[in-house]
Amino acid sequence: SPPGKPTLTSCRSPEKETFTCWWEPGSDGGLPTTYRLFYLKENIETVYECPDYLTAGENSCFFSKNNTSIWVNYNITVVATNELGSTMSDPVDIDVMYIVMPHPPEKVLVSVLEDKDWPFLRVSWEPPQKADTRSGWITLVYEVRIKLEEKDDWEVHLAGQQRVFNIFSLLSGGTYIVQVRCKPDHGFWSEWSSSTYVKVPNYFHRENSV
Amino acid sequence: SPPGKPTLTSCRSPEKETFTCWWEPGSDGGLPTTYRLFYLKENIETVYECPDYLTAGENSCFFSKNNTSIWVNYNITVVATNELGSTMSDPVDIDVMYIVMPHPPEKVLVSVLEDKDWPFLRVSWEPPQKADTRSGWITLVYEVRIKLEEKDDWEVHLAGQQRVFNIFSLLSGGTYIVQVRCKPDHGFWSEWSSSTYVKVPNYFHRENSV
Amino acid sequence: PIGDLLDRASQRSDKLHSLSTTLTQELDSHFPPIGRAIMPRPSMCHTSSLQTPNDKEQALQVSESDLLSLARSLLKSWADPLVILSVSANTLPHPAQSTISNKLQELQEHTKNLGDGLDVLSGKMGPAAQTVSFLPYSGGNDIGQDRLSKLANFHFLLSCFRRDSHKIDSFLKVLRCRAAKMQPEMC
Repeated sequence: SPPGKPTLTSCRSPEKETFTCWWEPGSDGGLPTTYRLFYLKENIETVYECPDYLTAGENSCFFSKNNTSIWVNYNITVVATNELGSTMSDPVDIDVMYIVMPHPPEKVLVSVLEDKDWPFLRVSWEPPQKADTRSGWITLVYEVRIKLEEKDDWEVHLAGQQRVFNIFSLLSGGTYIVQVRCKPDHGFWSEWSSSTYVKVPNYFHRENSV
Repeated sequence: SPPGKPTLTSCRSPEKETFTCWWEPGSDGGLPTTYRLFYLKENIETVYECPDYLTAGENSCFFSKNNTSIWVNYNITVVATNELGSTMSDPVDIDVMYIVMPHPPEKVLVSVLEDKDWPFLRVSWEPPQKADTRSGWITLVYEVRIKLEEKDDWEVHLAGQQRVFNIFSLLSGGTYIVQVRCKPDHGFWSEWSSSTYVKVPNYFHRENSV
Repeated sequence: PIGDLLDRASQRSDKLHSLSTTLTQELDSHFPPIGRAIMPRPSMCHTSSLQTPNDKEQALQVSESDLLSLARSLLKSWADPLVILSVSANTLPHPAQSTISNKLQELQEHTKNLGDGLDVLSGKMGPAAQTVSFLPYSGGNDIGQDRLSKLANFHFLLSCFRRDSHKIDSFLKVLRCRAAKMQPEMC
């Protein structure tokens, strides 16, 4: 039978400069099926085809810088074709300004410092490499989460635009896991960074402190 | 004699949308004395008078939203006048962004938790309602203080930007008072929040707890 | 200092765009799908004639005064349409009508406040920053008679504002980082 209807599942831009769309194939009707992505750009009559089916892997289309415009509507559809016919997905309208989802922050460092002999953690990180925060083209805010290794509940802290965050009130001798994520001013949260482990030294203030 | 020289003591804005200035009268020269506040706005020739002498009480001037601009400097003076003459205060230059004194943190909650059967206090709170911290622009830092009900000395902890703070090493069976305050990066500490009381259960691990 | 003013302006433009996003989400909570079909295309926004950069390379080549001039032109072009939106919000056939109406009030206040700030800023950035392109709104005061066209035209106008407020926010944030050259950690 002709192929089932494919579905455009999502489009994301990691740095407001390029973007990628992914689709879910429908049933292949038992026959070899090919997929092609077409799009219209606001106030341009031409129908364009996906410029790059490879870079982002299977069932995806990658739009490089030269193929990416901001504040311009893209109307995108995917067509599945086999010997017996073609089936179009529902069209999806996107504007890159609304689909920014950065990669996680990088170089997450956690050091144990002391303030009036109370230990605290200084967490520092860098923005994801591809995101050009220096020119201001993208503005990132960050969240830090921390939990004791053996526990399940995370404590989440909003760090604003800073790249350093101090965490106080630590369990003496505890081993903590720290992760950081980021979000553009107007967009989606990244994944959490990989875990960074840190051990807090034992500190005794009062005779029976824990 | 003509009135003594008044002094502009301070100007504060709780949320960068309104602000209030207060002054200290000088000697009144033994005669009925009136006080008027005048101000210039940067690059504007006009001399304005205080829009509202009442809202913020005696010896004060309240600048409502419509009279408050975060874009220009205010040059403010107070003039004391009686039958025999007038005396001007030294002028004060203010920028609303740098006189922010937020309202105290809200919804302060203190719960007694246990870690390996040692109790500790988990204090949590929320930023004052008006402070827009969600966007990551305004960073508030917090301080937590705690003392035993019957004692006078407070123990103060810097909590950085956290909104949760754990306090260990507690007196078995003690009743504690907890308060929280906040400060924006350019600005002044808020008042302490109202007191939250919490009773630590009796736990006898070592007989000589503090 | 200009850096300070640009920081404040970016805070306000950030808030302005976020407000327009929440407003759009309120509207979308009860928006007839058919309405989307009859809605005018984004290219028909009254500000679409203004040539603006459309990617990072283009934006980073625009001079400071031109970026500010673009931001001011876009913002000023919304003074009248926001009044029309605000008036129509009072009779909008939508379950969240009062929330939408209040949010629009807030949007107008923020737009005016940001406009004041950009006027002060342009005064400090030389004559070229003073030029403002005139982008008239010719849509008339009435956004439609029947329920569907009222909702569709309201949504269209708001979607145009949302896009323009994102442009304004992006331009000001690029300006802010250029001004912050002395404080690299700011950007």
